[in-house]
Amino acid sequence: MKLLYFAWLKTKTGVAEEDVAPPPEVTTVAELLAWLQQRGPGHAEALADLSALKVAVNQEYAQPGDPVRPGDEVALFPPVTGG
Amino acid sequence: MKLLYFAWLKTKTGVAEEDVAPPPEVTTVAELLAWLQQRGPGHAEALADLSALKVAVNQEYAQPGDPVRPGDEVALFPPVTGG
Amino acid sequence: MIRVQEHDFDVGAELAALTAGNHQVGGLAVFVGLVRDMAGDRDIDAMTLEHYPGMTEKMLARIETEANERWPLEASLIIHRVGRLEPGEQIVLVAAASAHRQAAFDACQFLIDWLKTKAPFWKLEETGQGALWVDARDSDTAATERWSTPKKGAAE
Amino acid sequence: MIRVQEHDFDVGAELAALTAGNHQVGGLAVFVGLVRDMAGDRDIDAMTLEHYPGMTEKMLARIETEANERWPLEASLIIHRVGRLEPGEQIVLVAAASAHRQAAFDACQFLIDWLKTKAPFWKLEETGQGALWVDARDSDTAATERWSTPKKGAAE
Repeated sequence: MKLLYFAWLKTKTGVAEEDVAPPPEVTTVAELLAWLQQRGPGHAEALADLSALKVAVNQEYAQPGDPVRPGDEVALFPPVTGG
Repeated sequence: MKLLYFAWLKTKTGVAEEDVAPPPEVTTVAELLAWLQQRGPGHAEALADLSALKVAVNQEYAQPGDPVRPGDEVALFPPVTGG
Repeated sequence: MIRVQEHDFDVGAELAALTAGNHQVGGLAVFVGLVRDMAGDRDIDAMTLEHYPGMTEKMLARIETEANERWPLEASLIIHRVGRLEPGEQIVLVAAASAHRQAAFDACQFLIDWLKTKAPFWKLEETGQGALWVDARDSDTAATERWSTPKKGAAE
Repeated sequence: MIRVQEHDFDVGAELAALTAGNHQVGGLAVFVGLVRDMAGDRDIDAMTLEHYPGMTEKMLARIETEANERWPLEASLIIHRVGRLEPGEQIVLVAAASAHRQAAFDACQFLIDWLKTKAPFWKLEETGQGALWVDARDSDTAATERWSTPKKGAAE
């Protein structure tokens, strides 16, 4: 599974992109986020407030209950501020 | 008093501009229009439907009861269609 | 700034000049009116825009002033052409620049709505059935009325 | 048409190309977003626009499609820049052309409102206090919500 981090998610985790292999019990966006919070202090800080976080799975906005699978591209980012 | 006609008011009266000297009892826009209806067949036709007419006195929109005086510039035109 | 002119205008150059050097502008809303080749079911070969010199400029200036009183604008612009125009040609340009986009959008709509019902311009269309003076549209009056407030209006 | 690019755009040329040869266009509504030199009480020296390549284009295309489904548009355009921009520089251009002006205005506002809350761009401001990621504004969310309908939205 490919993870992408943007804006301050990237600054806090210290990575723009990483390949991860979560355990098989991680099947939803919410479960993935909970698993990522344990990945290290940078991830813990970046993911401390999940209400400030947007998730896209395969470039589509996703909700906590949406499924994630091996091979998916999952992006984590704050609310967008373009325009 | 200087009268100006625009759009189809000009076409129907046959004049773009004319100097007139209405009698002293013509003191309002409504009285001026009534007097102009008698000025000839072109004017009668142009002024047949006063509801379709806009009037400006000295380049300000005017209502039927507003005063007109010798020396005023009075313009008659249909509702505007610019833009 | 307001201008009434026969010749065409360069939208890019006008907008660049409008905001040049002003770094308070966050949003610029613009409307360009163009001559269509149809109106209802009539083919339009061309149209001629007549106006009331003197009163036109006075009304446009007043509409612009009113917009600047209602919204915090950094800059505003109205350019309206007169004379004979063919389909595809530009008729009017209105623009409003503000720190924030909603003020720019609202002011821009206000400028064109009021222009369309208050500024003394008239369109004569050349059609296959001859020359026809365009009738005022009820929708334009309705568009203007949404901006009316208890306070004294800018015109009429 | 949508484009994401680092280099600047020429508003006049883009708009001319958008309506060239289409004589059904009666009104063209345009919004240009510019970099301000202040945000709140912070002086902005520059900003860097980051985005999510791939998803950005997908979202912009979907927003444009949605606008074309909601309004009878003759043409539409979204150009958004990325990279480092200084105050006064152009960030975004959105434009909607229609036979009638209200459709053009509504579609143009819809395009920028949705872009601001759905397209994955993020602004990093360089200020005297260091680099700050811009917070999303509640007013942008509110601006988007006015376009929501019971039907399925274009994004999120």
